[in-house]
Amino acid sequence: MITQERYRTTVKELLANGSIKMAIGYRLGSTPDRRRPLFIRTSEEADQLVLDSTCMTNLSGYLVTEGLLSDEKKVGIFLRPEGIRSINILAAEYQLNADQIVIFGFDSTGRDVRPLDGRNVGEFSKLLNEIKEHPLQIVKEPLHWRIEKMNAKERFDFWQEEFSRCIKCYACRQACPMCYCRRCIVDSNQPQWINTSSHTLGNFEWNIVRAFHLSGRCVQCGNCDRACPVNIPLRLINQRMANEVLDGFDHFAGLSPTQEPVLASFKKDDTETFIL
Amino acid sequence: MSELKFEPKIVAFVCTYCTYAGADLAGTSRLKYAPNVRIVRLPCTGRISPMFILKALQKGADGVLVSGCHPGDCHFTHGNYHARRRWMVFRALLDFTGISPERVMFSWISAAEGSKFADLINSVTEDIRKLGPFDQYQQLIKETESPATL
Amino acid sequence: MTRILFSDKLDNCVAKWRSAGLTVIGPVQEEAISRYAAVEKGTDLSFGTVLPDRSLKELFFPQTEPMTSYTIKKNEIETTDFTPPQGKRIIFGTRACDASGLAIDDPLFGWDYKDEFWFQRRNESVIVTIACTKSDDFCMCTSLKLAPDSTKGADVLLRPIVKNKGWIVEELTERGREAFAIISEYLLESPEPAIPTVIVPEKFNLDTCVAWLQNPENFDSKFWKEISMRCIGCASCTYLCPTCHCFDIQDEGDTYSGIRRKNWDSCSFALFTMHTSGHNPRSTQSARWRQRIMHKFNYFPGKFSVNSCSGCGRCSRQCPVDMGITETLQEISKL
Amino acid sequence: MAKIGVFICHCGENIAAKVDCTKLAAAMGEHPGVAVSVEYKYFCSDPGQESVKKAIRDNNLTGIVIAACSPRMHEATFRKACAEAGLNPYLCEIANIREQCSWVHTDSDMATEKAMDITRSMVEKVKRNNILQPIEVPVTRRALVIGGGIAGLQAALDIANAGQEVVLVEREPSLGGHMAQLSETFPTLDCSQCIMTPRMVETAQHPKIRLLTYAEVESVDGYIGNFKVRIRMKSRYVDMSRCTGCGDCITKCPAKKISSEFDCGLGKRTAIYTPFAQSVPNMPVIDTASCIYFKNGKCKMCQKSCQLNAINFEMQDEFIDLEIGAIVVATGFQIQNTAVYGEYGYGKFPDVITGLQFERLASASGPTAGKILRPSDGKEPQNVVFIQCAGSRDPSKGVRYCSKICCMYTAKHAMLYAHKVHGGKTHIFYMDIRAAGKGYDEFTRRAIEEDEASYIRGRVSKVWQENGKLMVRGVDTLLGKPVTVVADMVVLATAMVPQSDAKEFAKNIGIAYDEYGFYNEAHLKLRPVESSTAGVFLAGACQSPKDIPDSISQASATASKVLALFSKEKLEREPVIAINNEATCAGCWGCVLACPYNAIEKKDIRDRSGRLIKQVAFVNPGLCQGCGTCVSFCRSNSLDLAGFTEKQIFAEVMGL
Repeated sequence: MITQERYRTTVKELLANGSIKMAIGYRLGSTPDRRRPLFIRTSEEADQLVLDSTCMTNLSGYLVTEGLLSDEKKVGIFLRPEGIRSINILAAEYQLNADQIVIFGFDSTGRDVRPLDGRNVGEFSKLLNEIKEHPLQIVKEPLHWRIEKMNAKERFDFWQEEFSRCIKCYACRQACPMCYCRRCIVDSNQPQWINTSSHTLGNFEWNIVRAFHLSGRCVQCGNCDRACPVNIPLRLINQRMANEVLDGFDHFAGLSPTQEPVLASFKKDDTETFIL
Repeated sequence: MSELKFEPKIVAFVCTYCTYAGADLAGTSRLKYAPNVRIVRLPCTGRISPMFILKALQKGADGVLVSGCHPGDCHFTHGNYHARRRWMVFRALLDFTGISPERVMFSWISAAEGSKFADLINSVTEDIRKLGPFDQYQQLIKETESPATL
Repeated sequence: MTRILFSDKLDNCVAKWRSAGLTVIGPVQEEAISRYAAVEKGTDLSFGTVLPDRSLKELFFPQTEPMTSYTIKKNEIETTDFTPPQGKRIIFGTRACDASGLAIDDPLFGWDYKDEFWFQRRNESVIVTIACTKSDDFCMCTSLKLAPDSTKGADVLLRPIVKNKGWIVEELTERGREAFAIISEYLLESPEPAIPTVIVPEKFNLDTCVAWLQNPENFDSKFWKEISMRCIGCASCTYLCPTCHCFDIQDEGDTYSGIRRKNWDSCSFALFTMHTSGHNPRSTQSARWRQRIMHKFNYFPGKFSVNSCSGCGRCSRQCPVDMGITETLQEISKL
Repeated sequence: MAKIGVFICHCGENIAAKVDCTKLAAAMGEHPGVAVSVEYKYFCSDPGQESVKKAIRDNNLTGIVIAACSPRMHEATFRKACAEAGLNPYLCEIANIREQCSWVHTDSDMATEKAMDITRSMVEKVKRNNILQPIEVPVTRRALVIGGGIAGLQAALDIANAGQEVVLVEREPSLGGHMAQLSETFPTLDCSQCIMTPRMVETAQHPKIRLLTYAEVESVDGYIGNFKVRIRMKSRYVDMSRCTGCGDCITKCPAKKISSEFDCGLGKRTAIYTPFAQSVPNMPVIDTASCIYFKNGKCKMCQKSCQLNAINFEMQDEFIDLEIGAIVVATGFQIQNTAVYGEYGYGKFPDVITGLQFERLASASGPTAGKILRPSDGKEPQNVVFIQCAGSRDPSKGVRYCSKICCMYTAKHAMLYAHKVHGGKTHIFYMDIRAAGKGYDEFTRRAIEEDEASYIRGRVSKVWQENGKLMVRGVDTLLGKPVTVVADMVVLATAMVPQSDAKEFAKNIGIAYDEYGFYNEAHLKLRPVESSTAGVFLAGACQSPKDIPDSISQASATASKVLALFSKEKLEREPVIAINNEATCAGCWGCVLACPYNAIEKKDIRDRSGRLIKQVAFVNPGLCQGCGTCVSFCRSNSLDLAGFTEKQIFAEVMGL
């Protein structure tokens, strides 16, 4: 509550003195356990700001809304560490100017919410490096263990079962801050690389290509996983790919606004034990 | 019905400067290898997108081979270094989703390695033959051709 | 006296229907989601949820449907049509909103071209609605002038009796009567009273909303931008909606053979109205959200005299950013 | 509607013996879009080609597939035939059914089946081929040579002598580079100045060469044939149009105790100076850091002494913008700072010097007029120790590579010393003697056999001073024991390293460099004098350590590359290049990073009022080499590669 109140005051001040033209945060949702995105432009709207441990959505995707940043005015945004990493990637991929973003960082343990020090993305580099070096112990869920024990055939069947539910609503893509393409590859039809139909093959192709495009870019904010209306455990794939680029290339997505995209760069001594 | 021997279908994506030339050398040296491979020629391994692999599988490939110049030999100086990273990531992704690395393989074959090319095609064909047809993927394809259920 | 189907006889009924050649479909709780699916036993059915996660629509209008397979030959193109699936089926335990959705879409699929896939399935299906005794924060059938025990689209209406012991059977149509004749041996005359239907509070005044929507001045209201600002443009609302019916025809396959398919499409997508030229008449997400609301409550009723919404609330329930029809119409009511 | 011709070649018996060509032709004839499907014994023969041309004309074919040998054999042949028949040559594809089918398979049925797949997939590809035209890039026939050392001079002269314009930029006040500092050169022991000076003069006087000394390249934009180069002319404070090089100002300059860079600190110069007596141009510059006027605001002795009013203290840096067609980078090297080897005592003991300093001592025009005198007391050293690999081949403190020239120049130094100091004794610590080159091994043998240089195989661990002598402690690995040599002077064969600003400069002009800062060639073996950027060539030691003959050969090679480029008004290039769909490009610039050729630029998209809407990638057709690395990176599928488009490959795979 203290954090929330303090941030309300800060946002009001920054709006009042013209430092920011808008702040993107959270407000109460349609049920007590829901929070919804809030666009704060006035002091009254700032009073609606809610900041608690249930504020999970990574809001950074809203920053690349067409036209939002084109007037070069600053925009504030409430972000967890994953969200801050998203800002770094968006900056590294030239989708926004990091200096235009005023970060209201926060994190939570249990129900406690605490603010993170810093406003500009650069000020969080120490924090992000610490997270890289000491990743939060991800509590392995039963699914993890199940998949680990599977052989290739069983894994294939497992994922096909999961993907068979997909309805291609693209909520995963739309919720993802990294999916900022003007035209998604699935919507590119000359040629149609990915079967648009929502049969299992088309669903598999879609999900695997999205996971590939997110490799080295996903910060595991969980937006896609939460958005999926049919509960496909997308987090597991993205986590797996994040581990792959971390182990393989020491790449921790979103560490700095100048980080080189891992799949557009290389090292001459990259591992190649798998190549015949 | 007589027992039909399973003949694996293998699609190879190769760069024109090294592996394609290596395959030509296998030919000019009259080396013999299994006829199961179909070669798609690209300018560089850097041009080989993961989509190609998925489409080869959709066309019923039981195995896919991707091959290019050895590190340092790339005609385009470092297309193959980029490719190597993509392969490693894509391969891990396929593996995690149940497409065994034994079905999607990567190699470096230079223009001088005609015999390596022939040997590799033989061993890959035999490996895939042992693995059997990629029934699971072909089942997915079959599903797309059947009417909606219920 | 009323006729009652006791739950402990459901297994027998399912077996009976199945042996009579009907596919039995009903709400099923899977590991990840709940939906309507075919079952072999009555015990596979699950009536505990307010509403299955996925709507009934997809059993009549699947997300992807092959229509024609084609092969391009040297001098002609050979085609083979897929025929709509044959076979009677009984859908046991739909919710009133889902069943209403079918009735809402019937005129759409039949007003000029009769969609044989839709009607084949419609004609072969018996819809057994169970009146709701529970609701959640998102239910809004009453706001749409429907009810938790609406008979719209249903062939049979069941009203639960106390302790979940069974249902009072009200046969509504000939098709319903025929289906229940098969299991008549399990229907008992009994005076058990029905549990009262849940009271779903009215969330907005539909007439006010419609009037506002019909006023051409409001087409360009800045309300649309405000209300849809957080919309991310996914299709989860449209794809889970029991009445949204847009589709796209796609040819899929290799370079000389393939299948022409009917796939779900959504007005939420920017691509939905994108012209080849690159021009997009609905270039913003607010224009797309406005279209969805206008379509459901203004254009569709204008053509078919019925709102294209049955109040299931799935759009709001599943929305990744907590939007939905409810909120929008509530806000319109306040204008 | 596609009208494809399929031409199946028997190649005598080479294909027909294994592949059932008749069956193949019949099957292809039934394939949709195929208008003609014929077989013939040798399509590459004249009558074969004629029949292809006739079929193209008679049937108005929209594309052809030649099912025959590898495209590496006859693609060019058949594309030419296409063009002659009026069909765009890029509408021809080759189905390789010889090298990759008939020659390598034994089972005839399976080979035929494979040949069908191969041919069919090429038919599907060619249906989607686009008409492509060779890319024409206009060429500005003016070369820029950066660096006035021996490599730069050679390149400039070769290009200019062929009649093309050259702009030569040298950042020092005079041409010459390192070669001008050398005394004699191996393996002939001819005087460096004697062979260098005429080259410098010839360059300066050449009508086709515009010489810009005391100038630096500020920026390079554009691409092959069309570079826009900005040169900064550093202010000399001497008006070159007035100065005659009389040298009066230099004599009058009161600041005389400035350490001479040219003499590696062994000699002195004035604040207004020419680096050496034979400087070209022979016009001084004022070193503002040492000039009394610039420091204190008083003096102007030079100005007073100058009869021609050539001294101008108000002079400012000037910029020259040039249009350039090709660039030769010959920026040379520097020697490694030997201070990293504290144990050798460089900097601490004045008589521990570098090889380059020894060159100055041995040079007739040097500070000692060619006498070998030690820096500390000006006495002639009687014992000299040379330490080879003082930096090279030393991963721990120095550099991993071999500097290539040190074995030779150390042998030369030993010989020069022996010739100048009779009775003097030389010891050379070495790791290996690398004397590969014409007359090189003979040369080192002479040093040992005739001039009695004593070679000790081993490294030196420490140099210290004792009783006015330098004590050199090393190990003789052949004897397997430590040795200590008493010396009057120690000469270090320091490593050749890139210029300290090499990386920065490379970024500035857009070429790639290695971990050390040496410039990367486009291909180590096949394209050793081209940089990774088209139109930029590399000469001399900026690419890797080189001796004079190697530098000159490479310089001449770059000249021939430049002249080949200048041989036509327009540069014709294969149209297999990447193209971008600007409507869908998200401007993430992953392609810019992935491109090995810096061929992708950022392009502004503006609305009618000029407001910037977005930035998208633009592939420069002059630079793109067509590898396609960017295409498969592009997440939105905005980039594509002509000749190997997504549509073509999709069709090819789907046709299998």
